[in-house]
Amino acid sequence: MDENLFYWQAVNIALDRAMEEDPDVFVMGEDVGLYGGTYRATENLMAKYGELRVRDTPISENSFTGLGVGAAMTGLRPLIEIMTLNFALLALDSIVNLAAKIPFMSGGQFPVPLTIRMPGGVAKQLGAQHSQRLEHTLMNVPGLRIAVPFTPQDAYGQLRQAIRSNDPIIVLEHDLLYFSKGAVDLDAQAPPMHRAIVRRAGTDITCAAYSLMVAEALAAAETLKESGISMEVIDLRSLSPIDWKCLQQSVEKTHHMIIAEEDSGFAGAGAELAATVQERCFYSLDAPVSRVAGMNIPIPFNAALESAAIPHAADIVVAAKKMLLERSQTS
Amino acid sequence: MDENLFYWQAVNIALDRAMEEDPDVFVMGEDVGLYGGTYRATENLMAKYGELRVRDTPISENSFTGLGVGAAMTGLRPLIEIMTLNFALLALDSIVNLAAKIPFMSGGQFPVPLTIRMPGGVAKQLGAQHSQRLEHTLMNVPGLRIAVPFTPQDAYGQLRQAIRSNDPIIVLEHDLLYFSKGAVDLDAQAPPMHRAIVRRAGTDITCAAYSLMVAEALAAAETLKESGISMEVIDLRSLSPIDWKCLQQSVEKTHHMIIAEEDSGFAGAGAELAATVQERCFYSLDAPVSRVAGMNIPIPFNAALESAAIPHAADIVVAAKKMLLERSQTS
Amino acid sequence: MDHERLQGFLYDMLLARAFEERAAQEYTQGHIAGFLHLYPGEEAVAVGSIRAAEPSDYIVSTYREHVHALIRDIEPKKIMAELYGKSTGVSRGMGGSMHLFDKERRFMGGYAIVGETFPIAAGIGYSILYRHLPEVVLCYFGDGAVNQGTFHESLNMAALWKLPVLFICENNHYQIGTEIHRHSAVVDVYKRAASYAIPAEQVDGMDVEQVYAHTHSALDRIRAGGGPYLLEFQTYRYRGHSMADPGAYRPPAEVRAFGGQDPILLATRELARHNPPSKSAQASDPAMDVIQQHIDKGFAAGHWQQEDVATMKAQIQQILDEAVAFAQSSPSLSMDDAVYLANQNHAHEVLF
Amino acid sequence: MDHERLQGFLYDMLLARAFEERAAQEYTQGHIAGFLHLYPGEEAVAVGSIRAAEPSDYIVSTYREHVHALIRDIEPKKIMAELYGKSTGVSRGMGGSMHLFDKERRFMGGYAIVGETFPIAAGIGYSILYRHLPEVVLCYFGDGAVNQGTFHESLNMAALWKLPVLFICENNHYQIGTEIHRHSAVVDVYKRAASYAIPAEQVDGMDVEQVYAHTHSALDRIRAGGGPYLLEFQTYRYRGHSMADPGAYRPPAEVRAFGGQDPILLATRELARHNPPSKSAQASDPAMDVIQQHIDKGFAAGHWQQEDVATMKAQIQQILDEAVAFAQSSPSLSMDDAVYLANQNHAHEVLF
Ligand SMILES: Cc1ncc(C[n+]2csc(CCOP(=O)(O)OP(=O)(O)O)c2C)c(N)n1
Ligand SMILES: Cc1ncc(C[n+]2csc(CCOP(=O)(O)OP(=O)(O)O)c2C)c(N)n1
Ligand SMILES: [Mg+2]
Ligand SMILES: [Mg+2]
Repeated sequence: MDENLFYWQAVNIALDRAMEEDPDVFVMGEDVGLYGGTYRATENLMAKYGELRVRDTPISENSFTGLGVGAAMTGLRPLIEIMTLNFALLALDSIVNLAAKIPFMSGGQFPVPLTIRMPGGVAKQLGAQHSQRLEHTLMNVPGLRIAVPFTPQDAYGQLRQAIRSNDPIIVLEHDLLYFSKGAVDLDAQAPPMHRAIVRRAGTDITCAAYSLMVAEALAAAETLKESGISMEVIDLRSLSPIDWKCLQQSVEKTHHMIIAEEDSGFAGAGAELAATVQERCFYSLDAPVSRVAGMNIPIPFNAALESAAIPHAADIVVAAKKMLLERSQTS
Repeated sequence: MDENLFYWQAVNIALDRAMEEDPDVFVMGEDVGLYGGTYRATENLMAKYGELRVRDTPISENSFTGLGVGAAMTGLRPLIEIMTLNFALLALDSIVNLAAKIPFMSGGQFPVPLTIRMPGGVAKQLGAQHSQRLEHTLMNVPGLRIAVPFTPQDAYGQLRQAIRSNDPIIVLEHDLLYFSKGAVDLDAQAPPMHRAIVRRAGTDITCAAYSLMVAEALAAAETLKESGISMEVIDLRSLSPIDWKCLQQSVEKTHHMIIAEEDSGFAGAGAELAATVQERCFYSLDAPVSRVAGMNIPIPFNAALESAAIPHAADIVVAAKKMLLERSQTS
Repeated sequence: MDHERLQGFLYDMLLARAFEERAAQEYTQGHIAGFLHLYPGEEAVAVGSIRAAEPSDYIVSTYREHVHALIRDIEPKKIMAELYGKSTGVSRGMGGSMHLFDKERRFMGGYAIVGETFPIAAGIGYSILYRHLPEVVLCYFGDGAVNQGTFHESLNMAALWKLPVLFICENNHYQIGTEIHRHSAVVDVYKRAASYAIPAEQVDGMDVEQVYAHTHSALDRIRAGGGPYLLEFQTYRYRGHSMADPGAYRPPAEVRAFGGQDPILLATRELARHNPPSKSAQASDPAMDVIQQHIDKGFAAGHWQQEDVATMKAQIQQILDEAVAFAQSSPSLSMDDAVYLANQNHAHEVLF
Repeated sequence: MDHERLQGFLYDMLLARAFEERAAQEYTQGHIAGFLHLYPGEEAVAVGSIRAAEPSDYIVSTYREHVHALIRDIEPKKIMAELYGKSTGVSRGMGGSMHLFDKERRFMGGYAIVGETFPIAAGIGYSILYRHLPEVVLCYFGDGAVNQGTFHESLNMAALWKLPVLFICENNHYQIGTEIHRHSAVVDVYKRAASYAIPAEQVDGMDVEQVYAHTHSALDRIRAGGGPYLLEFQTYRYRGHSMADPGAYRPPAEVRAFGGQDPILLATRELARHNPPSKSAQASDPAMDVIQQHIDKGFAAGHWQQEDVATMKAQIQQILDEAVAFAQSSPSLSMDDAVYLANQNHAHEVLF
């Protein structure tokens, strides 16, 4: 029974259902209540569940995130919304030193069943401070898991899984995805949260991407088809852990791999992807794993430069062609 | 005119000289004044330069780091000490959103000549919260530079260069290096801050490391020699930018590369190193670039497990032998 | 207060209002994108406080800072060009609406992460102290920013070391959609300065003369070595939080008041009746728009005639037309320029 | 106060002191490593406050928390084993001295990043409110922690939502080597609660009976729905900040007082003369060590004889000998166990 929903609606319904099913789930963040959330993701929840379960907060990111950890230690299942990922830098102590470490430091006595949603990414001329990306930082934290839903279906399904999990989980939602639309089966059995999915099969080259960048990869694949190049597109869906097997299978077939990421290339998420794929698939690769990534500068406000500072389908096309051309020249 | 100095003494002298030469340099941090710094690095400076130039702070990491940025915008050259790197998570907004972005966001009007020293790393049973590593996070910030001095000579020379630079620069000093000793020429012309150095030449395999891990790499090289394996050891000295040319030259000679890092392997600094080296040297490599890194768990307090959670010389030896053995089997 | 100063205030406020409304218009027409946080309603705060400062004083502001920049005498066209992202903008198009910087005028930036103005201001204050100069930093922030940890941390340090910082709270009673009594346990912001032994006052921020007078004496006091000071100006924003915000969280009567064409004229009585900006602000005829109130006072005291106001408005209209034309016709930086900019501070050092 | 309770306090304090001195000894002998922050001098705070709480109340503590854990009736041997890093320790050897956790006793952890106790306590308080239970969180922190942003942020939220949290400041006047007047613009910590409309008191933390009484009534008040409360206990640590700290920043007279063998007996007069812990603490014979003072009072009131104290000390000695033996002979976790532990919460989910 599919419904065609906006991404934000999928998030909204996931929250609503989770709260309906489990009285221990509550939502907290700036303007999640009366205002209904910056991207409408928490719309109507306060009216339905009251202020105790849908709590507007002061601008105190580190403390309300830490508050979520404390509440989780007593068995509640807090859903913290950090209004945008840009503000998560302020909450990192609570995320890294509390949420991720307490389960271990306490000798296993205190699981932290906390979910943190963060809208983010490079949107439209929000300036350098509001264009932060944080994947790499979060990935490097043992004890955290990271979901990066691309479709409304995953926005719904992965969020529900995250809330049910006993691990602290970060859900990264791209600003520019909230008003994308897609079919959502609200009762479907979702694949495991951390599984990657082949969004488009191909034989010549693999492109791994996540979140909004999957759209660019799919567009690139379409363009490449015109040049007779068949590109497989993998939607990682999870950045920690990473579904290495899925990547490996693909590379063993295509022998070529590109990683598309919006973040600055230097020490971004793609670094881990490239490093591990070459470790695991070195002898299957016909060319080095290549990253199509953001530039290593703060994001400029100017619209044209902002756009040029992050990758688009055309950049993936160029990289793919270059890689395959080099192969044909060396072989 | 070499002196044999402790690492902390080299830092101390670098600060003293910088302050003597330039009245715009001041030092600020927790217990840097009266107490003389946790690792004695700021000993005697308050007596010599007074409280305005050597300022003890409250426990307010984000704000005194941001204060350093504000002061730097007016042309002072603040040296902020974050007592240990573990507390830097609290100061990341000031580091990432202020220090690193202001020079760019202001259209170039405001350089931020700020230096931040952070002692850190896995020391001796300090527990999970006091064993944080942050290289990956800092590397991913365009606009920041990162020095990782290993020897007392570099602790002196790179710190002096960092203070003189107009860029915001992080100097990571490993807790366990402060009481290591080495010859220091206080008047030597130092190599550029970002240049890597071959600490030991070799022909069979390259090991890139930084900070304390260089010692492990050197010890491993010594052991490997007994098995007839010649390992080149590169001390990166800088994690941003990285001296790719130095690594490339080495790999073109040895065709094998190992990266030794104390941080968790997953999305650590080594990921960027491996990713770029395979991109640049793919056709020179006889085996995938391999990372010898910390485990992906919070650091256990228990001494044996703490030690086992991070790499040592023996692990590098094993990795090197394995890599070379595989080569001889495949070739 | 003398004639010339009052006229100056009027001009400033009219310019401020008109600039913001023009920016809104440019945004609606798709010429400006991104977040756009406008200032209508709060003009008296920026005008009264910045006009009380010396050119050698520093300003540190937030994302709602166009008017602070304007009143600091940064050319309107350079601000408009920044909103357009052009190379002729104050920040060369790299900063945008939320990040205006002007070194020459000691306009030390607009900051978009709430709470960042505190440490930056403390740092500049430290620098002034360091150099024994008779300068002060004016540090702006909203009522919502008060609950960020940096408020607490920075005010403590400012007090401890007697830093010459004037903390200026623009209390418009809202943190986006969250009203002050829902975000702060103590709603009188000035009272929170007592935790740091910082003297503080609550002032009617709808009355430009009061704003000026209180700022002036606070600055004198700080300049004389008295250490930091905090002024809470009770004010109100007539528009939504930003152009993206319809402001639906405010009571219907309030929303209705903004439904019309001219927020200055329409917003007044209804608004003020339902949302008294503060007890002290009520004292100064809350039924009036902040600018209209100043205009009426001037009429009454014979400071100006109807046609003076009309002349000013016409002048301003022309300035804004020119600003927009300038912004539109200006070039953007090239990517090479931007990359150069990101790397220029290495100076002589060549980093590969 | 009744006989039994006073005797209990005495026993608690003697145990606390002896445990810490034994830990110091084990550290000096190389059996314990890492940071070791000891509590001598501050015993009356932990004993008086924790004994006033119900078993259903929660404790959130810092890195200086061995004594909080002991008084919470966690077995000394399980704490000692944790300091040794053994699998029989409260946190199975994974936490160490700074991270004691005991779910059963609602001992919610020691936290080593200054200021973390505030949000954790607020979160547990939120949970209590959520479930409408008559429970309270006791949240400990030092005078230095008050300047961390989280203090400010969390207290505001606690007050705003009336969370059942008792904030307990152990004001020993030092943030490692920085004395309170050099780290805080306002040195009376309790006054800073006014920024959040949280009622607060300053209490002599060297007098266990006062600590108990004030904590008890604060808890009653919170349990009755009064919202958060803050108690500042003025106290003093006799040792350096941690075993790594010689404490050279304190005046020579003070250092001399700690030069001898038995800090309890030697430290007293000199110390208190030169460093009056607080005005109110002075009132309670400052020339006495906190424990000795309690002993003397008990002698005077006939609560106990010299030999009762000796018996207690002997008992405690034996408990500690056993604790050390237990710690020494206990096994460590294997790396497999540790890895399992790091992953156990995935439960049914298999992550490759
Ligand atoms: C740290 C941080 N959290 C959240 C936001 C999103 N945000 C932008 S403005 C704002 C409200 C600020 O309110 P206030 O300080 O009263 O200033 P006003 O907008 O009313 O002038 C919020 C929550 C932000 N920019 N930074
Ligand atoms: C955020 C942070 N900054 C610095 C430190 C280092 N540090 C550990 S304890 C301490 C002093 C804390 O003083 P106080 O809160 O008064 O507690 P006390 O040790 O006196 O009990 C400092 C600076 C830390 N652990 N965390
Ligand atoms: Mg506001
Ligand atoms: Mg203290």
